[in-house]
Amino acid sequence: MATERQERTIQEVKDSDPVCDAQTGLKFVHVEADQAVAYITRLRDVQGYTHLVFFTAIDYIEDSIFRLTYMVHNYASRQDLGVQVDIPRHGTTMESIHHLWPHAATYQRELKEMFGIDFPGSPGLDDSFILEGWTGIPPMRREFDTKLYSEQTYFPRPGRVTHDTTAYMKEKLYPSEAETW
Amino acid sequence: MNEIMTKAWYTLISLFVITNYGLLLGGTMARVRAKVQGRIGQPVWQPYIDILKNNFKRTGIYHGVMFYLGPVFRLAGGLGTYLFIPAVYGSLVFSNFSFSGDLLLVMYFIFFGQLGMALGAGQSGHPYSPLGVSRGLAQMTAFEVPFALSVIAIAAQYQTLSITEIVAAQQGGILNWVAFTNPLAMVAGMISFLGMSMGNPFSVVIAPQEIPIGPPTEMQSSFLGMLQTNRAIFNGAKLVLFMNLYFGGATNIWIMVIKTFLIYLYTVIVDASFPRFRTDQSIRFFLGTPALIGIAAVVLQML
Amino acid sequence: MKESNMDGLQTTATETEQQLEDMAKEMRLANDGLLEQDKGYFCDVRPHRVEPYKGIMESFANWARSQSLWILGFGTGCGAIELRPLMTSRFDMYRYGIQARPTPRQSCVFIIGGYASVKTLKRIVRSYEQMQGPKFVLGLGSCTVNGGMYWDSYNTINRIDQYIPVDVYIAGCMPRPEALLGGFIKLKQMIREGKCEGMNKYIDDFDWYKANQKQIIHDWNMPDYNW
Amino acid sequence: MTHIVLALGFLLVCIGFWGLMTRKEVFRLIISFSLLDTGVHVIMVGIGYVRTGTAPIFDEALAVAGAVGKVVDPVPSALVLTAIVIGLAVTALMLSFAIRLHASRGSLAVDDMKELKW
Amino acid sequence: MVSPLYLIAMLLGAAFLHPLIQNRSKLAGQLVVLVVLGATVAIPLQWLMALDIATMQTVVFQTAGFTAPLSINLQVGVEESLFLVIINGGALFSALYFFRRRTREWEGSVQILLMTLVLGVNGLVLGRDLFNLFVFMEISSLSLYALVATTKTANSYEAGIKLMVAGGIASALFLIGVVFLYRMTGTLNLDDMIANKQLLDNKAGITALFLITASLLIELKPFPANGWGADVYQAADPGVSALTSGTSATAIFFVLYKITPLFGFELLQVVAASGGITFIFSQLLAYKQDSVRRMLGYSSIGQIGLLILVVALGSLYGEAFTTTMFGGIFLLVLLLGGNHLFSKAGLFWMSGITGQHSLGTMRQSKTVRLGPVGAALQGILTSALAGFPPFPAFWAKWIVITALLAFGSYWWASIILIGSLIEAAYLFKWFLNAVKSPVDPGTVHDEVIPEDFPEEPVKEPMAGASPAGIVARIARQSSGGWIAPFMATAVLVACGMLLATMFILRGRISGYRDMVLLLPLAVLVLWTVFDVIRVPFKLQIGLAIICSAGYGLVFLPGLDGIRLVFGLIFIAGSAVQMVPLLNRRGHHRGLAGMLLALVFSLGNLLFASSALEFFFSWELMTITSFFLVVRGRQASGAALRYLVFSLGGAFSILAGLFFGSSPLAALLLGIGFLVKMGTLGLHIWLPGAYAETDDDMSTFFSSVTSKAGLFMLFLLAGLFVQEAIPAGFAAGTRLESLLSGIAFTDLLGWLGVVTAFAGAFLALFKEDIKYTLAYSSMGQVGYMLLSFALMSQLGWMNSLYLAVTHLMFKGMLFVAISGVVYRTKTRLMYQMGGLITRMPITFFTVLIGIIAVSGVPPLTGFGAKWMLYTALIEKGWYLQAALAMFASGIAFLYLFRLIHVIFLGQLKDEHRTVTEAPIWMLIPQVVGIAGIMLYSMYPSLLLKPLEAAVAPFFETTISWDGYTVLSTLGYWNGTAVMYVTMGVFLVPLLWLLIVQRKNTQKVGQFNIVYAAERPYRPETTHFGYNFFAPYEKALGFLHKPLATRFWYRVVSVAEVAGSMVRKLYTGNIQTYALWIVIYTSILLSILQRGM
Repeated sequence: MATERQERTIQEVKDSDPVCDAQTGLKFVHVEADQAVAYITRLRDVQGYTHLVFFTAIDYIEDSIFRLTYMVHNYASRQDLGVQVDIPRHGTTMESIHHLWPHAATYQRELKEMFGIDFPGSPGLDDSFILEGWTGIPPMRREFDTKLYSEQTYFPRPGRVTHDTTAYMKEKLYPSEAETW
Repeated sequence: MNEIMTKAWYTLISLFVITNYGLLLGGTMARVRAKVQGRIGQPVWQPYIDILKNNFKRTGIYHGVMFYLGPVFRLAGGLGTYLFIPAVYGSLVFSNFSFSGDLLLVMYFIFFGQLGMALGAGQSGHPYSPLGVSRGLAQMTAFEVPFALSVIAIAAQYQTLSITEIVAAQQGGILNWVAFTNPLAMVAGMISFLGMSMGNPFSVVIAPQEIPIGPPTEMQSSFLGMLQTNRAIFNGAKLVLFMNLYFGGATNIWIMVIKTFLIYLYTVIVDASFPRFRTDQSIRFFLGTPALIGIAAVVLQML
Repeated sequence: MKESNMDGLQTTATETEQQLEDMAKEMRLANDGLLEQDKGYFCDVRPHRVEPYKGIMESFANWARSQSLWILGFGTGCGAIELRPLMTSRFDMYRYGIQARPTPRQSCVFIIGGYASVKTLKRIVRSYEQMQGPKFVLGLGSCTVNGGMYWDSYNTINRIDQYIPVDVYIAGCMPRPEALLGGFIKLKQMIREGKCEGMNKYIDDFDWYKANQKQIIHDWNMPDYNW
Repeated sequence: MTHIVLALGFLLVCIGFWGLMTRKEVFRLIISFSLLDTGVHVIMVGIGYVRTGTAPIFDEALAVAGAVGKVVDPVPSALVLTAIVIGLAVTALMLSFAIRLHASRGSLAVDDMKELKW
Repeated sequence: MVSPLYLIAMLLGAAFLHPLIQNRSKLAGQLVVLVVLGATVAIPLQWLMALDIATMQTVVFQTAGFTAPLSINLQVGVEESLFLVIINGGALFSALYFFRRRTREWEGSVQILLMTLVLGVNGLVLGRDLFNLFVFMEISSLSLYALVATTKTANSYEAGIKLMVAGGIASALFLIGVVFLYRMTGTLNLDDMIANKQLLDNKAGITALFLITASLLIELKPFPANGWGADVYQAADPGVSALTSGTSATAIFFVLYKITPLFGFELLQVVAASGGITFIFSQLLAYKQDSVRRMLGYSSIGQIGLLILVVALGSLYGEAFTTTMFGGIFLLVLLLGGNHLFSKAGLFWMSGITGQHSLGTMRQSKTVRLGPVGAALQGILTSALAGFPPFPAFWAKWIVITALLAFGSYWWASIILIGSLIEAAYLFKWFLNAVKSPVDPGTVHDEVIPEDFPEEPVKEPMAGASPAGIVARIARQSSGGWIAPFMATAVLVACGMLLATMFILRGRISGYRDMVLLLPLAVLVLWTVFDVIRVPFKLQIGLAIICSAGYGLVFLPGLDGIRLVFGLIFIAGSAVQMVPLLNRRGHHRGLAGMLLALVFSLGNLLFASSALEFFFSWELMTITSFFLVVRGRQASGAALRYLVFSLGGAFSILAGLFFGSSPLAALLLGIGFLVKMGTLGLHIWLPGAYAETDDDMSTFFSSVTSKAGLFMLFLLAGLFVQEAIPAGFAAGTRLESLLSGIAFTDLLGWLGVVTAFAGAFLALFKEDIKYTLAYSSMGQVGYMLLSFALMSQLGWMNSLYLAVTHLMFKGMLFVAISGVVYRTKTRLMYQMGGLITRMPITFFTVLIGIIAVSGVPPLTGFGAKWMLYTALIEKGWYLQAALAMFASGIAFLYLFRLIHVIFLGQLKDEHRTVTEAPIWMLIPQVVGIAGIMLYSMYPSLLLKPLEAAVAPFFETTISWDGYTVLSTLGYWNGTAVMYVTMGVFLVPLLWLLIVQRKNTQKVGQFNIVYAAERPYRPETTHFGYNFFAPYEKALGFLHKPLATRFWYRVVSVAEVAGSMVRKLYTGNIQTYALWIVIYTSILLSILQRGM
């Protein structure tokens, strides 16, 4: 049950036009974290956005936030709507929406493993998703140095060289045609 | 004593012939199937190599006594089934042990190998093995119905259950074959033969994708080699049986080869042309039209 | 006199028993990755080296092995898509005696089809160990050689030969089926020459391989050797 | 006379039955029952009555021989006496039961006596 | 002879003096009552000694110095004496019941009332004066009214008033009737009236007589005018109910019996009809009852109705009844009445002792569980009431049915049989409810998967076996009123034994062979003594094994042919099957005796030389086996089904025995035997009974008892070859040509093969292992029936061959499985798995067993298949042959499932420590394996004797060539097959051993290829549940429990009838009175129309 304040916010959000992404044509709404679930519930039950397309997170380490995006879809109006929620990077906890869409639990499990975002109450949250027995910092957080980790862990075969693609093509593969470019 | 030694030699010869024939037949049919699909296909002797390789495996595992004995049971079932069928009519060498029992014995001895294999597969503890066994047995009981009806019709027709006598009654021309004197019985029997050879559309038993080849999932090395040997022998035995029952038997080994080859070809053609039934569908299928045809054959004999 | 003789015999007997016990202990695997109550479910015997036959017998056996290569139908990565064309009439692998089998028990060739994640590696190791020897491994694609284009991922194995012995590598991203067939022909040749003793190598360096595997597979949860 | 007595008796019996069937209280049932009983007694007396007969006392006026036709049969009277006694006993017992019933259940209505059924 | 006046005077005096004595000492007062009542039993006994029983002598006692018409006379004859003995005996036991109960009901007034009641009752029996009878009737009624109220509850007063109103109306009718009779006959003396019967042969006379009869009938509570009676039974103290039902009603019934000579034809018919209707409707009503006492009340009413029916019919068809035994109709009345009196009184007392009021539905039981003694008593009393041998009602029932059928009175016979069946059903339902274990759901969980049963608490060890301990125990148990039902039981048992001896021997004792039929009874007595003196259970079973072996050695050599084959099955088979029981710990009261009695009654079927002897043994077998089934932990529902079906079958047999060799006889007898065999449609008792019995006894039912029906079919085979449709049926129509020529054997053949199919098919989907085996047994019996129905040499040989081999392999399987269940503590197959490593011998047994059952060569089962199909094809039964083959294929499925799901696959954690079955369970298995191996190796060892056994019946169609048996169609050489099989088995085995001699590693149970994963739990890795799901999907529609549904419909018809009828009893006193009036009027109008 949404509180009065939440109701008001939802009303405001509803009245205001969602931001339309010029490139993709997708519409996005920005919601405060504590009102997000109530708003999504309303979207699902009242506005007809009955399908959770995906649920993901982006690490904005510069702003010290994770931006969660709930992508919902309305079959009747064939309308996608992205609900964006910013949560702080530290002590990250978000309200679970597995009660709205059971499959959301899987997304939340993935977010827990990859970003360390906690969703209290979500079923099977701590089961390993891809990384079995991972103990370090979650690998999708941008402070995790994946190259360093790989080099330390996976016996890199010596002799690997990384080339600049354009230069390499010019020099090695098509030297005769290089001038024509 | 001398008689027994002679019989032993004859038996060995007979088994040698049927084993090699079965293996070559398998290789040939794989080749035929490849040609149908526009491929070159494996060499004709590929079955020999596969058996050799499996027996040359350096390691093996087993899950228990019944797992160990399962392939033995299976091979014994194949050998026994063959040995109770007279392979070539009038031949001393290929009469085998057909004096110890009639058609009923052969029909029930088929179960011997099935049971042993099922037990071996069961002890592996792999869930897919009994799943395959369940499918296989369920399908087997179903295709036994038209086959049984067909056999009863033949027994009623000739008033005998002895295979030798059934073959004897079919001598003297192609029109004396059961296939022509009792076509309904033949149709019912040949449909159930499709189920017995477990090709498409009745191949769900070994379904390689869902339940890795069913009962022998855990079988490897020499165990698997033994099963492959059995497949050749048992295949031969079944072909010989159906040849004897419906197509006038064989008076010499070449006729046997030709007839069994054609019968086998028929199953391969069906195999290559159909998709697969689910188990319950094949049960319903066998208890439907083929069973009705069999009943018609039997009822014709009763009139 | 008699008594002392008896004593001597007894000591020998106990000593022999002691030795046997020690040997048996040595032959057992620790299986530390398993929960205590699960240990009874798994065989803990240490695999041992099996010597090839001598002389022409081994040559004959190797010829048979090379003519009957059964692939384990386990596509570990994107490269597995290149296995399918092999069965078609265009490439027709059957003519080389190559078939696909759905169970590791009956297979002798393991194709590591493309890049392997840590999670997949665990399954690769398990399947490899469940195959009966002699068994051969084909590394398909660059990712099995050096990690390929994902080499710096947190999750990609760079060199598969650190974890299981590989007989033949087929480089490329992706290699075409023709390359795959070439690899097979190379493998056959090596088998006939008796060079494919990967299984014995694995057993000889068992502890090294295990250490490598355990270094990255944190959630071990299986016996040390999957019989 | 006999017929009148008999008719009266049957009337009483009928009243008794009617009471038994229609009254809704245990006491009235008992009264009806008494009526019924009395009716039966009257019938018995009526049957045994001989119009011109005399009392069955053997004395000079009544010789033993041939007495049968002249005396009123004494047996029905004897029966009635016994029956009245027994009827009295039954009525008394009924009344005592009724009292006890009222004491324990607080009601004498017939419709309340339905604890036991089916 | 003691004058009967003393009897009355004594009772009267004691009743008057009692308060005085009671004031002095309570104990003395009670003792006086006991002494006086004892004397009332002793005096008639003295009369009996003085009287000449054979001529039914009577002595008339005059009173007041006058002769009969003028004064009251009392008649003492054999009839009166015997009735007084039982009636007063019942009263004495009642006194004992009150005495030992020490409840507040047992006050001085009650004692006095008891004596006055007995006084009235004695007068009723002895008096010959109609008015005198009225007085005595009123005395006893008044005492009874007062006794009913002794509970001092509102309900009892209510019941008392109802009773009094009804009694008042009845006495009014009686009085009017008496007066009219007197008016017409001029006498009140019964003897004079009977002498001047012609005076009453007019409308008025009959009406007057009718009034008296109606009054008596109303006192005896006829349907529907009997609502108050049931209320009384429900409200009164059980002791009083026992008196009402036993003492009082029996005496009033005796009055009715006394005046029957006055009745004309019409009146007798009316009385008979009333009795019959009362009987059948009371049983229906009782069936629907929830209150135990009301149920018993209805049962009493019904039994009295039966008595009335029997008396009326006896007078109607006098000559048919008198031919049977001495005493004619009286004997019947005595047997029925006495049996009812003691058993019903006993049951009332039991209900009082246990304090059980509500039956509850079987599902939600709220019962007081009876101890062993109580269970035994209630079991015996219930059996006696239901008319099982050797109790008096059994013999009475036999005589009645015999006479009725001889007279052609089929309707009455069927009413009596159906009523008895319903009665047995509800009585045993109560019994089961009282004895069942707390974990018993009370239903047959055939279609649902049962919960795992919890461990039952271990019973505490009982006191030692010292004589003092025994005395102390008996004393302890006899307190609280146990003594009364115990005495009643003792009387019934003694009478039963006596009657059995009398009827079975019939005066001839020409050697020990005649005694053989009585052996089961002797065994029951002897082993009961063993139980009392605490002979250890193992010793008891050991003795039983020795005894059955001895029985076999002594009696079987006298037999030949088919009887010998079945004798060996029954006796030798049983002796071996008893061995697993030696494994039991603790004491199991009555088990060994019942088992041995069952074995002997089975054996006695072989020796029965007359219909009665046969039926005696058959019923004995039914009841003993029922008591064995009851012992199962959750068996109550199954036991009830078993009992009802067995009893129904037995009644069908009883009826069929009297139709000579007509098709009807074949039909009725056939149904009876088929019930025992459990063929399709009549099988619904079978799975539950086989499965829910204790695990180590299921084998007994499946492998031994089920053959009894088959044996009887063989014995009476001549009946079944006749045409099933009598000539002239549907004559002239097209139907006739279709139906003519269908013999019973054709029907039996189809029934057999369909049963075989259904048994196999139903076994396929059962998760409960014992249900699987039970259905499997059903299927196997179907094969036997099919082979029998072939009526050819090969067919019969096969039937016998199957019977023998089925004994071996099914016995083995059941014993092996009982070992598994014993160790794993579960019956659900999918909860087992992988037990081969823990129980290798059992596994081997099961392996041999399933190979043998499924008919896979080279073991014995194939012989049966070979003979079956050969015989079928010879006979031309092609379609049956095909269906049989399908059935055998399906049998292979469930057998594989059996061995796989239990022994192969994944071993469960909780079974990791399971050990091999106990040695006693292994012995029969080893014996079975040895037998199967022997007969597999040399089938001729079995086939040749069977050939000889069948030889007298058919021309031979098979011949022998060495070890090869040749039929007209084919041949089979079991020995050669065995050798070839061994050869082809050994060669690959040797090859494998050589190739795989090293480097082959035995691995653990989770070392499987699991799609590159690993299994985590054995439970989720073991494929066992719903094993043949595709079959269910394809043919599941055949799997519906149609037969069960049909029988439930039949039962629900009875239930609906019962619940509709019981709406009559509104509880309103005026309705009751109205019913009395209506009842009387209807009877009167029927009577008038009849005249």
